[in-house]
Amino acid sequence: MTFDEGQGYVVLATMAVPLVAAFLLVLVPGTQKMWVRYISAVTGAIVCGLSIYIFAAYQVDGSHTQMTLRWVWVENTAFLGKDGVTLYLAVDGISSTMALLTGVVAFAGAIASWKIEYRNKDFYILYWTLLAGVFGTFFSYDLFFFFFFYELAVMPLYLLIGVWGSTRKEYGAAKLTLMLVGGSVLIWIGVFATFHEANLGTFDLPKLWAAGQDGTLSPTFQKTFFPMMVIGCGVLAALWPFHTWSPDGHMSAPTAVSMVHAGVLMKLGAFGIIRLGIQLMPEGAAFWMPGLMVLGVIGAVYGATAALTQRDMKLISGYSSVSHMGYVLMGLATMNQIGVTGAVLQMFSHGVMTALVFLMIGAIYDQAHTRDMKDFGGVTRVMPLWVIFYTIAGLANVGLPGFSGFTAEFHIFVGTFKTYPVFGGMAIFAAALAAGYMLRLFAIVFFGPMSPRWSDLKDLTALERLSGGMLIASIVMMGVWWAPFTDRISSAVTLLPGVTS
Amino acid sequence: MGAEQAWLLAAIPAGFFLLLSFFGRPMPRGGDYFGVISIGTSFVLFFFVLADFLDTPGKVGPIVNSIEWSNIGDFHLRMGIYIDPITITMFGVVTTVALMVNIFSIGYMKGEPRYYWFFAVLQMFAASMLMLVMADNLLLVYISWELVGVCSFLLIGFYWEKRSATEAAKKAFITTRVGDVGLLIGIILLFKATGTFNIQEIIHAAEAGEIGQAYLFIAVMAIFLGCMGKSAQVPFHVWLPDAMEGPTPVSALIHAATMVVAGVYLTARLLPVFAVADGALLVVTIVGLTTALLTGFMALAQTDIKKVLAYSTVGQLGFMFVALGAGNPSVAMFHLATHAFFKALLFLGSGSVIHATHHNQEMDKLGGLWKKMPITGTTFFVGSLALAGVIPFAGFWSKDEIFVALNEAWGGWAVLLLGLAAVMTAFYTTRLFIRTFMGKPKDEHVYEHTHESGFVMTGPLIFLGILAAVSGFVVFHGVGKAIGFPGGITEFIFLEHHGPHRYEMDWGFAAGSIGMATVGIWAAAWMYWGNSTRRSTVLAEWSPGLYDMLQKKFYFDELYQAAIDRGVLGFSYVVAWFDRYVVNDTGVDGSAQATGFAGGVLKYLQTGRVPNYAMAIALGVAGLAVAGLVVRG
Amino acid sequence: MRDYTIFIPEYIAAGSAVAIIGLELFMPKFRKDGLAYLTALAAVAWFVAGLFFIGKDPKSFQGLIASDDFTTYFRLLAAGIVFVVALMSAHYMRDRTKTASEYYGLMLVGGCGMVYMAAATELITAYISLELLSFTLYILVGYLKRDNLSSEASLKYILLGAFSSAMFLYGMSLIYGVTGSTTYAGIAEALSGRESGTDPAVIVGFMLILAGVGFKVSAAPFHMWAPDAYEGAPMPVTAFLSTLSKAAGFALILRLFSAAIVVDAAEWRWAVMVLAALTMTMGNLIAIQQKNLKRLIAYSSIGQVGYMLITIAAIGYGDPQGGINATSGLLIHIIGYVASTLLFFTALTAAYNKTGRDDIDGLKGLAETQPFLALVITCSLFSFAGLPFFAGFATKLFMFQGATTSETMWVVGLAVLNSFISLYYYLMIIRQMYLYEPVGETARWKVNPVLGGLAVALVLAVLFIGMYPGPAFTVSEEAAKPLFEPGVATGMARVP
Amino acid sequence: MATEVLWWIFAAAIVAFSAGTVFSRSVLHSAIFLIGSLAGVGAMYLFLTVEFLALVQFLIYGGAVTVLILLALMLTRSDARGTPDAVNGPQLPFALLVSGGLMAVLIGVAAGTDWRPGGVPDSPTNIGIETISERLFADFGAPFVIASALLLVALVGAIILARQEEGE
Amino acid sequence: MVPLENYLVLSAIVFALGVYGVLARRNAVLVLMAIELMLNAVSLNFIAFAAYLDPGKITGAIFAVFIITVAAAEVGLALAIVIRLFRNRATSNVDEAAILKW
Repeated sequence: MTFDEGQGYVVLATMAVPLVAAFLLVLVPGTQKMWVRYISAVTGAIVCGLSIYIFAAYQVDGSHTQMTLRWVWVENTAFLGKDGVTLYLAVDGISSTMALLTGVVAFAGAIASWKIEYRNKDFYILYWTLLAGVFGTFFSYDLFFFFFFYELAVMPLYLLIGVWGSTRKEYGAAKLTLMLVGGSVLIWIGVFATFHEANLGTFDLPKLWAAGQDGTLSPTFQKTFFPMMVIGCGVLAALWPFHTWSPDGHMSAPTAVSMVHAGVLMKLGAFGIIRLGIQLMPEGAAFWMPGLMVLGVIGAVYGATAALTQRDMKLISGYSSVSHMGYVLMGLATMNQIGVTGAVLQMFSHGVMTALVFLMIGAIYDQAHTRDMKDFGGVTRVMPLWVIFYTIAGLANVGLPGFSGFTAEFHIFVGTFKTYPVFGGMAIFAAALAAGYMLRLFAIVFFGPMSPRWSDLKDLTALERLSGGMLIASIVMMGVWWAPFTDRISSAVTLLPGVTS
Repeated sequence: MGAEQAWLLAAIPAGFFLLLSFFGRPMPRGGDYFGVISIGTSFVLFFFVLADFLDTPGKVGPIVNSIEWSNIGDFHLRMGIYIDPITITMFGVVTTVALMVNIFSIGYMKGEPRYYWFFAVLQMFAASMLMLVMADNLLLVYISWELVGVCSFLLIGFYWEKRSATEAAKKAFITTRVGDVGLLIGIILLFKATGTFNIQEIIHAAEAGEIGQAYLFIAVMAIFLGCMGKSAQVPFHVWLPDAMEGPTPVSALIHAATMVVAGVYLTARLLPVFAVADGALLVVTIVGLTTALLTGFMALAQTDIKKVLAYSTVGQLGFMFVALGAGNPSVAMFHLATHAFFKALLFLGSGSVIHATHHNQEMDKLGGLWKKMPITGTTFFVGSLALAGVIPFAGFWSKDEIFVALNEAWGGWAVLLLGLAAVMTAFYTTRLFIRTFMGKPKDEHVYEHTHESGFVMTGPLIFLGILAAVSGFVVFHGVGKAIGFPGGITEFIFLEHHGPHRYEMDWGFAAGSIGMATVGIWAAAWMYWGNSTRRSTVLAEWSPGLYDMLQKKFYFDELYQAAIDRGVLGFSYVVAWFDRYVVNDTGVDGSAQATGFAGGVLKYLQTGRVPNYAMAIALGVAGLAVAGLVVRG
Repeated sequence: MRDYTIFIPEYIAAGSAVAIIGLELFMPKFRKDGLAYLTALAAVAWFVAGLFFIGKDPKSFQGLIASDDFTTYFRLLAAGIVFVVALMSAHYMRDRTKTASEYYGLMLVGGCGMVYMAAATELITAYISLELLSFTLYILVGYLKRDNLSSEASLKYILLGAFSSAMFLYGMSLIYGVTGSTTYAGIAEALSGRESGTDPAVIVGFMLILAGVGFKVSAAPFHMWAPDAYEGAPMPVTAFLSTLSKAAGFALILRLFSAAIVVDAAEWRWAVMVLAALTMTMGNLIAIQQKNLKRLIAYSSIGQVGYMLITIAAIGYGDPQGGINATSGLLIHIIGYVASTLLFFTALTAAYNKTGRDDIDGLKGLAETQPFLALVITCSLFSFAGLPFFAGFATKLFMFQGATTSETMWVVGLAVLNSFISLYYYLMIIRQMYLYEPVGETARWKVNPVLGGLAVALVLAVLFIGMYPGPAFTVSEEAAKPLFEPGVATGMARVP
Repeated sequence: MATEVLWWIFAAAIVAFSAGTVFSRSVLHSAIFLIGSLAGVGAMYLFLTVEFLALVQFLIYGGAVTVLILLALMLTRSDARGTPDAVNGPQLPFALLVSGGLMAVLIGVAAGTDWRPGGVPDSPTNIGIETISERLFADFGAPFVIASALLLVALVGAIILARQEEGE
Repeated sequence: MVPLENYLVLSAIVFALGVYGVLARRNAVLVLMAIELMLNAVSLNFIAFAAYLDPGKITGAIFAVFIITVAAAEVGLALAIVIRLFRNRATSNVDEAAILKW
């Protein structure tokens, strides 16, 4: 028995469990708030466990695509030929890493939302729907379903932010949703064009990838539509200058949504660039990657610079996300093995550390109802654990060795230097700016004399500790021993067309 | 235990860090004994490593032990240790000083809040520093380098309730971080050229001329930038004096003896690469000289004991860089070691004073303390003599070596400049000692309550005092041999690159050194001996402007403040404004509003009147027909 | 060849119509909502009768009316729409009118009109069927005769309808003049027999026909009646208008354009594309500014028409296979669109019966007072917007994919962009329901079980189509095939 | 020759009556002009030798429709004599422009099209009533049936809409 | 004899006049009358084509029959609606029936 057999159902389950949970929650009466929480916690645990399994069971030396599952959906109808639309789920090294990220963040977010009282049933329904979309996108090997899940992941955000958010939530929610959907519009056009141009009558991604490589998708076509795909996905990845939903959206979003959004959803964008950009249109990628590199560098420096003078803690993280996703884009744009691997590492790393940051911000905001740094000071006295957790997240953010941020950024820098030394230098400079804004936050919020106003702040609850502890474990794991990650990622990256070693 | 297991030196304190930080709080006395045990173990292990190293049969060679860390395609990353005499020297210095500081802290930090946390971070610091010096590749160097920086940040900011401590911690971290940008760039540039992070392989590649000159120069300069940041060389020196906000034992450990010498260590480690790059050594020399001179001047006018020592530290690091610039890593390492001992001594001594006087560190309020604190006073006196370069204390020998090496490499002008720095060193050291320990007390109230510290604090002082007094003698062949180094200590240090070389006293230089020390001491004594304040203000009277400038440290801080405020933060405000108003409000919201506005205008086409609607239909028909005739007809 | 059996389903419908009208005439006390259920029953019978025609050999009635899968498709659709709208109307009409039998009867007759529009293979028949449907709609829109808005809407509709059908007729007369025939096959044959299609009469004739059918489906700039009529009409009639009348318009367009004038597609396909672009842009942009829900849906459906028109242009650009692709895309989207629209109006009617408000603000806080309806409305709006899990995603995607040719690529892009704009105003509605507290009474209230059950069924349908579009897509393809079989059309587009 | 002259006279009359219908200030006059125009068109059918349709035209249009229109005019105006009916002021010039343009296009189409490649006969062929009835009942049964439904719908609709309810 | 084009031109003129009437008149009944003019023009077209080009099948004439039928029914229905509006609103001017807009 080969490894693959039977494993596809694990992938399916990982995607389906959140959906089943959402459906179950529909049936639970809204007044049973504790039941809602228990169901969600169990779902989170299952999903997390399954995703860990997927990550662990992925065989580095095995075939590129593992744990496949194929169900024919629609075929041999009208323009659809054989395998027209199939529910084709599988993982490769990149998506197994992303699955792990999603599982951990999903569980952490589910626990972190325990405190929600107001219509928590609806909240969790939307939350699990969103996560099903995220998992689905990571696992989809079919363009139709890729896009399907991509949209599914964006859809619930409006309500999640609009109903449970804070601080200009309507504006933030509307802007975020519209910009993200605006991005997916471009992808959509790209999907049509690709299907038409390939003329294979199938949305099967491997076949389309093959078409992209053997020239069935003509170079002109690829050069025309690559920017569309990349900008479309790039909006979700906070590609400069399409990033402005990030600060505002994160500012408005409730804790768990910020965690999942910054932690996982933004990665969908970068993942899309790999799947629909690099893999689908290698010629276009070769032609346009310098441009992406420039935008990535601008984003990295710009985000870090703008974060330097923000006062709202979430805004700082919002801008720092722009900066860090800028690194991801740079890593992808290097088109060499180390750089692209670094980009995926950074996707994971930024996911967990940002989730941790937002978890921490949420923990204090729930009590203090303000996130303005100037309001705080000396919080360490009352919330030492909070400070430690936040510090770890912050230091990971800064790219401190021993934490995941360094591992990822380091690979990206190395990759970038191979082709674009000047940009690499600028990126490293941006990393130094990160120290600037992070330490500024530490200095203002954690340290200094404490205002008596905050004397009754409570430290992290047990659930928040659990949630944060998982994230910290991931951060440290990748920061200290990154071989499990790089092995998986590079096994997939090696096979990306156009990626040099 | 063999030298291959030297990684245990770092692993043990790291383990204790975890132990203390998780479980230290409820432990009796915050688990401070674990600190001593942890570093003590490392200290003992150091001797095992040393013995194993010396016992290696045949030619004494470096010991390498590495494991594969990660693979990306054909990029194999290995992590491992590399033990050579430089490493072992650093082992000795770090473990010794760290142990002393740990012991000292038990007394000094008693009763402080977060007592356990202090010890925890000290362990982490020791672990990182030890890892730094035994790393066989630049990546690991960088990792430990940053961890050291974080520990420094945590320790400087230990009294986080004080704004000034927080600010100092932030400043230290960010300033060094700026240097680290260079370091990382340099590391990656070297990697790009050689395809490896392994230090020895890089050195071989550089020596084999595989890297272009200009490229190599840029790379090593970038790395040197990191070294300057960490070792607080001008213009990155500003963080070190501020770092004195940390608890004094920390100042002794981190900001005098170990962490700040990481830059020196790394430059020494990579000196063969520097040597290949034309001009790199000259830059190192100039930076070292400038630092030694400028900080010498700055130290002249300081009144805070620890600040004086801080500037002195920066200056002495300058000396070490000068030695490196002269292409002589062994001399630099020698000075590094002696300096570590006597500077740790001085700092701990000042800590003892501060502790005894209830946190008074202004010279203006002290005086005559020798009587009250005989042990502290005596050891401090020894340390001062070593710093001032008085024969036969440790500092004399190492400085003398630097002068010799400098003369060989760059000639007289450099020696003269460095000599001036040495004179000033002697001057401010003497001034510091006289004003603190001699004369009459300037503040009776403080004086009344002063008492000698307990043995847990004076013990380390005595131990370090002995080292400060005698450690210089190892320079003599015979001494080295006597304490167990086959072939003498020089042969040990000068392994590989320079070949066996016997130290010989150059009496000319020695006389010069002695002369400089004497001049400095005499001048200070002339100004500050006795209780007359008339002479002590001679400079301030002669040129208030110059004095002010010295006191304000050549306005470096103000300059930086302005540059950061106006430059970086200003730019950040511009970017934030741009993001808010141009990208967001105009670009994103603007397009949304434009769409909405278009809808708002277009909807008025819908007038509700049938004739208008019919008109639209008719127009549509006519338009289509005409267009059709024109297009197709 | 007069095979009267091919009309059996319509006999059922029309017969039921007469019976229902007669029933009330003779039993004035008969419950008015009972009439609705009778109508629904008739629709079911109609539907079931229609099922027997699936996959039968195509039959023709004197060459004027074809009974093939395409017709059957619209037959079933008409029966389904009538069924849903009748149930939707039950309480609404009971509370607002004195007599309702004509209402239901007209609805059934209108459905027959749609079937004939789909079935007609000849201009006269098509025209008469079109007028049959239009007449019923004129009356239905004005059915609340004491209502100012209703009668105003009706007047506008009939005046403009007559005006545009005059245009349509003039166009037909020109085509007749050129081809000497009114059957689609004859027209196609004559057109392909001509050396060139660039005669002014042909071009202007096409344009006038385009204007006529454009009016029917409310394509800009012939769309202006639609918002007014939608807003003025009784709510179920609005649903009827936006589903049945649109579907019927496209049925006619599809048959006419693919069978008759596709030969000279080069003369009209660009115009269809321009109309499509204009329509979707106008509809979506103006919809942003709407306050009234019916009006908003009117504009939104205008936007949808814009998308659908692309497929018509794509038929002009494609070979027969491309035509089948595009048509089946359009047909599946019609299913999805109809289902979503009916879902929306079912929920809205339920809310309207309770609150009496049909503006967006009236939905404020609906998620608190009636979460089920809020969820249903959200589902329908997400389906309109083309979000996954709902019918709109799959159907719109298939439609656009079917309509994508190298030449129509830019309109498809514009359409996708437009569906993005549309998301904004759908979100506006969702915002009212979910983000705000209800004004006034905040207690929960119960939904009428019939409407509730209908909504559940429609939600399931929308979800089913959205998640497993295969069956619907196969059906659509089967329905599309007869249009492009050799012998029906004499050929495809001349190469321009 | 005589037919031609007569044709031109009738054509002119039709145009004049039609213009009168749409330009006349009085609704009543308009209605009367309309009768003239419709009758003129009926005459044209005679020229085209479709006597049956001419008859239909006279009866249905000249009779029924115009009576209906006059009735409606009476019902919807307070003074039956008809005050001048103001035209749509602001749109007037555009209306002229557009309808003029449309006229130009349609005339261009009429004149510019090669209606039958082989050439158009000079005169119309006589269309007998038998042909019409045969075609209508034998070949166009389907639209005929649908048209009956349509008339029924119109009937029902007109009744329910115009019927006065209690309370009005 | 009178050529076909004459009828067509005449029809075009009458049609355009009808269009003008629809665009320019306020009274709903007059608008209807203008539409009748347009329909007449169309019928004329059809019959002319039938007589000149299609004497055998005379489809155009049949079409005209249907047009006349539909037109008559349409007038009846439309007038009922006009009267309905007049009862509700006391006006039959189309531009005054403009509550529904924007």
